[in-house]
Amino acid sequence: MSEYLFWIPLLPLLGFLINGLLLGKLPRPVVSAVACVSVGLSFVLSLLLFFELRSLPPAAREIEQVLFTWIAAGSFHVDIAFLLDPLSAVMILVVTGVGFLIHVYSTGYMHHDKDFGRYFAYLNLFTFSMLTLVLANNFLLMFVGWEGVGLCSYLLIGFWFHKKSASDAGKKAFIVNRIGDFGFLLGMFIIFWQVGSLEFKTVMEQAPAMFVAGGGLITAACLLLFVGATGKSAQIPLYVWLPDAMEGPTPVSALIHAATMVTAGVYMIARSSVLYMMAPDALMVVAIIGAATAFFAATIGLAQNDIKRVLAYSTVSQLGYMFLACGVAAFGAGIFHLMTHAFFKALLFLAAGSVIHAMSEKQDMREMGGLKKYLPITYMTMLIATLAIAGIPGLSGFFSKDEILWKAFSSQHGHWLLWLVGFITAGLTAFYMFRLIYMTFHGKERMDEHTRSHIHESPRSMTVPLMALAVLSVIGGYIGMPHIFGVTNYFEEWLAPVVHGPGHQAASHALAAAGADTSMEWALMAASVILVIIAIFVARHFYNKKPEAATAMAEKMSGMKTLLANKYYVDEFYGATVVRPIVNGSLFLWKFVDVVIIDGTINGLAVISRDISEVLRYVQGGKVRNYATVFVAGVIVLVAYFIFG
Amino acid sequence: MTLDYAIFLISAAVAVFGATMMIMQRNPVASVLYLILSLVAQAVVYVQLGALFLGAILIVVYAGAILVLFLFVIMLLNLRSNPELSASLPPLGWFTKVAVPVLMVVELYFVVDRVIWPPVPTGIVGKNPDFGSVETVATMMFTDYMYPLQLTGVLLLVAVVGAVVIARRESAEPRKTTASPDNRNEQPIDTVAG
Amino acid sequence: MVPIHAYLMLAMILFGIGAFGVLVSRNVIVMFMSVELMLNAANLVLIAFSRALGVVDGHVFVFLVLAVAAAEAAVGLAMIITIYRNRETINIDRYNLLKW
Amino acid sequence: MLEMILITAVKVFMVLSAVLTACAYSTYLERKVVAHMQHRVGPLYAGPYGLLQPLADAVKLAFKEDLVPDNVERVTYALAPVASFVPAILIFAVVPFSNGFTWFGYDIPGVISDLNIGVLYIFAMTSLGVYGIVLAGWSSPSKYSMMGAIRSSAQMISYEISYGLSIIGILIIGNTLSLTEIVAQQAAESWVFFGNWYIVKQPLGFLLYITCAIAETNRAPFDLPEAESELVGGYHTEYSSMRFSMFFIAEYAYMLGVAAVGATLFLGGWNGPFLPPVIWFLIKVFLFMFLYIWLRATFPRFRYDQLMQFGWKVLFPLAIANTMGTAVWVVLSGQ
Repeated sequence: MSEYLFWIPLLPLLGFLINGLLLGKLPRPVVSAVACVSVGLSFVLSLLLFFELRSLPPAAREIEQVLFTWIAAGSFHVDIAFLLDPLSAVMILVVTGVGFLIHVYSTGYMHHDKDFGRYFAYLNLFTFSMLTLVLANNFLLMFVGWEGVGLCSYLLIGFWFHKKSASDAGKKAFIVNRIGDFGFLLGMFIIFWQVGSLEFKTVMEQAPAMFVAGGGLITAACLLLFVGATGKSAQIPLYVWLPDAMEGPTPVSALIHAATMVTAGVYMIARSSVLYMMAPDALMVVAIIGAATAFFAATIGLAQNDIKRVLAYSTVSQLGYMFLACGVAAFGAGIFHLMTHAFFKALLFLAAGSVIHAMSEKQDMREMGGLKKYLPITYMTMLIATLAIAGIPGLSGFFSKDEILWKAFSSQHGHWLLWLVGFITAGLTAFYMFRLIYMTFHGKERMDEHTRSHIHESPRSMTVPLMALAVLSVIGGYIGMPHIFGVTNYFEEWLAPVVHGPGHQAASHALAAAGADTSMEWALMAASVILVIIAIFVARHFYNKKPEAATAMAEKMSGMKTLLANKYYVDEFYGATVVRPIVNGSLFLWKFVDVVIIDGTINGLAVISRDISEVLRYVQGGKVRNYATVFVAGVIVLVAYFIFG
Repeated sequence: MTLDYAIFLISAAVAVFGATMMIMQRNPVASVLYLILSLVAQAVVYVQLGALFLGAILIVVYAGAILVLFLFVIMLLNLRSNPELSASLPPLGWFTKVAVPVLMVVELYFVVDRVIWPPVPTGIVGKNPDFGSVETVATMMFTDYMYPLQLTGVLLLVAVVGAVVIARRESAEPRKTTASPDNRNEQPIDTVAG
Repeated sequence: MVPIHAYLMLAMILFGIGAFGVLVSRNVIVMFMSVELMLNAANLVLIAFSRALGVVDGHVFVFLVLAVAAAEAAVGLAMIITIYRNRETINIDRYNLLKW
Repeated sequence: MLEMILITAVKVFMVLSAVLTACAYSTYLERKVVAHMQHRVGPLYAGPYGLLQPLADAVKLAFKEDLVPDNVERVTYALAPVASFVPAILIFAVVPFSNGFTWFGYDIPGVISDLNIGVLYIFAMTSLGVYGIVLAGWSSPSKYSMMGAIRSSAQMISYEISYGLSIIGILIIGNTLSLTEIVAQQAAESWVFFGNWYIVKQPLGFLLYITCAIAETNRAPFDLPEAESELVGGYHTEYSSMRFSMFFIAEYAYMLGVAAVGATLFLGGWNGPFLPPVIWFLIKVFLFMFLYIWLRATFPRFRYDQLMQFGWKVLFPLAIANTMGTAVWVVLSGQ
């Protein structure tokens, strides 16, 4: 079975090749069948491999498949090789599973688009790249996938490239990502420089011997890798591209900008957990950035009116949670949240897509309201997802978020301030999510007559994935229930061989066994639940019961609201501090350095050579015999040199 | 003066005569014939040097193939002796064009004369009767020089393909009226582009 | 007994005549034949040295040179035909396209 | 030394006169055979059975006026008949016609010159044969001559390759280029006197040889250079009198030459039981000549494009295949 590992990424690639090479030649049903079936088969294969992996003893859970040597230059050796271990197994299940549902959803959502084939080709290419990223057994191959998903993200954000905002957003995403990739590359260089290999296993085994724990080099490497992660996973300061990425089709937002690609940074950090464990300072930076992003994005999310933008900032915020988890060395919790988040955030986006679909492509929540009765399935599923993200007990989000909060508080890398930020953010999350629900589905119908007449529940191909994801959002958390419920945390146990160094694992067990802090954990959990419920009721008060109260409130705090609505002017800040100097510098380089100095030199040379040629051209008579004569004369001189010289 | 020397001198004289006449002719066909004469004389020298095989090959390849090809082209293009081709050069050009080869020959003479060369070659029948036979040359060719030989084969293939491609007339192009063979006084059309 | 100098001199003279032909002749075909003559002069040197040194390596080279000369003739004549179609002359001085 | 020169001179004289006589009577043979094949009787009046007809033809041609048209290129015009005649005759210098004689106490080999590269020499001579035709066509101020010459040069270049390749099989098996040795290799070893003839080992090579030889000598059905129904007389349209007869003799000498070579290479040369070697040799050459005439009387002429197609697309691959096959066979059989 394990020899079929490479088929997991290969199948989407085949799908891409078929759809991409026969672009516009295939009828739509075939296109969608190819795309969905390739990813679906990939999912089935992932499941089979997952169970095979599970049947192995925990220490031996590792399937590696070396396809061929990619680069072999001196001591530099990189294979095209795939590694399936508990961590990547979780990731491929999420990628192929959620990916498959989103593919199915897309067949309905994109049905009227004229570039149907191109869309699915991109989507398959993305799936392939993401799977390469996840399954890679070395940093370089991972980087290939990393760049691949970046490319697909660019292509899909700019899918409707005839819209200037879309193509601009695509470029922004690409450029910002490039900044992060630069850091990633540098980090990779440091690792290769020190360890002499890029293979994960080798690096993780050798790192303790090659680096001084807590030393500057390992910290630098980890921080540079983290720069890569901030680019890809939209963390401060490189998060600005993600909200703009909402210009892409909504299923793309669900797949790439919520469920999979943006979590690549988290995955990468979890993958390099051994390195991070050796660099506490880097971990601290990760935790602080994560917490700050979580809070910061959540506050922006409070004041957005575009339904997708709210979700985008929510995604940034939740990613911040994951980094917070990683930063406190709770990598398992981060991955756990990654998974549950993939379920409910994908669901939220897809449901939002369903709403937008129904609303004739309108995204402004101020024009919605009262959609509950038109879109029952969408409403129900979205409500489940919202409850999950808000952290209502019993739903998946609760378990993962609570574990993060608890780890932030209790871990030896944690701090109560980190917990506090996370705690407040949880409240904000519940607030803005329910604001979204109330503004969209409840209250007065604010849309115009024409739009209202077109509102309809989405087709089966879209609602079925919604329901599937809703189920996952509900039950997804039960595999990772905390110890205090008296059950085993299967998820943590599953990931333990990969993301925890042995020492850490022991510490965690010891902590669980001691049971001393149980009361504290219960208390914190209760506090967050209460906060969430309060936040929900506040949201209900402002946006359902008394909308005018919200307006009054907004007027009172108009300064704050403007600040939030304009996203803290971060884009403007970047524009002024980064973009403008670069543009001015480029203009200088263009107008002066290029035009005057370089072109001037070249033109001057051209003028000089033209004038010289004016004279010399008489030598070039075009008469072959003259050339031959000169040639022979040259031979004579040479021979003379050798004889007499 | 031995017989060897006599043979050498005669064939050398014929070779030089043929070569000289070749470049002096107005009529290209006569040039070809004089070149053949020169080549036959050179083949004799080859044979005298023990290169029996190469002497035969020289005749077969040059006289039998390459120069027939030349004649074929000359006939195909119907190239008669043309006064334009023998118009005298301007004095300066004439001087340089004569001086350069003469200088070269003088220089080569220095090379030949000053350097001490290996001992004298023997005549037609050397000590080793197999020298230069097909067998020895072929053995050398197919062992030590296998790679150059194969490359030469590739070169020939490329040349054949190239010749076909170059000389092929585009079918779309209207055929130019070829001058009849009887048209003795054809004036070449001055097509020098301005 | 003929000294090797004699053969070298012969080759030298033939080479000189060939070079002279290339430089002086206006007829492309004669030029071409002069080149062939120069090749043959070189061949003669190779064969003379082969004989003097008692090895047949030179013969192999001569053989290869003959093959190359054949290739050259094929391509060269094809080119001449093509140029003639355009210019309708074999006067080398009228093939002055090289000045562009 | 002097004796050797003398003996060689005598041999040369004898072979030359034999060849010239054979040429003359080949014309007679051709006319007679073709006539009988066409239910005619052929030359009948000059001498018994018209046997003196060649002599009469020669006399007639010799006494005709030697017409030289205006505008010919005089030197090449005069040179052309000689140029076509000489190489054809020179072929016989290396053809072994007998196993040798003993005259006046001298052992005389049955060949004028036993070159150890005899086969290459023959190639060289046959390849020179084209010049006579080309020069004749070129120097005559006539379209027909020109056409004949162009056709001829293309045809001979094309077929010479297959002609050469058809013999390579023998060279591979025999491992020599000397015609004398090749004949010796074909000596009978048992009562099957033709068992060792190369025609047995190289049947395809033999067929290729015949075909290419006919094309090389411009005989029907490959006689396009002088296709009288299209080109009046081909390359010798403008020739008359003795010059014409030179071409005529050259053609037959050439035919005899390739026939003799073919007999030597494929039919065992002078080998054969009972009869003297020279007689065997002559019989075999005669068979070849008869074949020539037979083919001429049987087949219509090829069209020019067919001729080229046939040469390049049929004969050439076959010859290559024959060479390769022989080489493989030799290697596998470990000879």
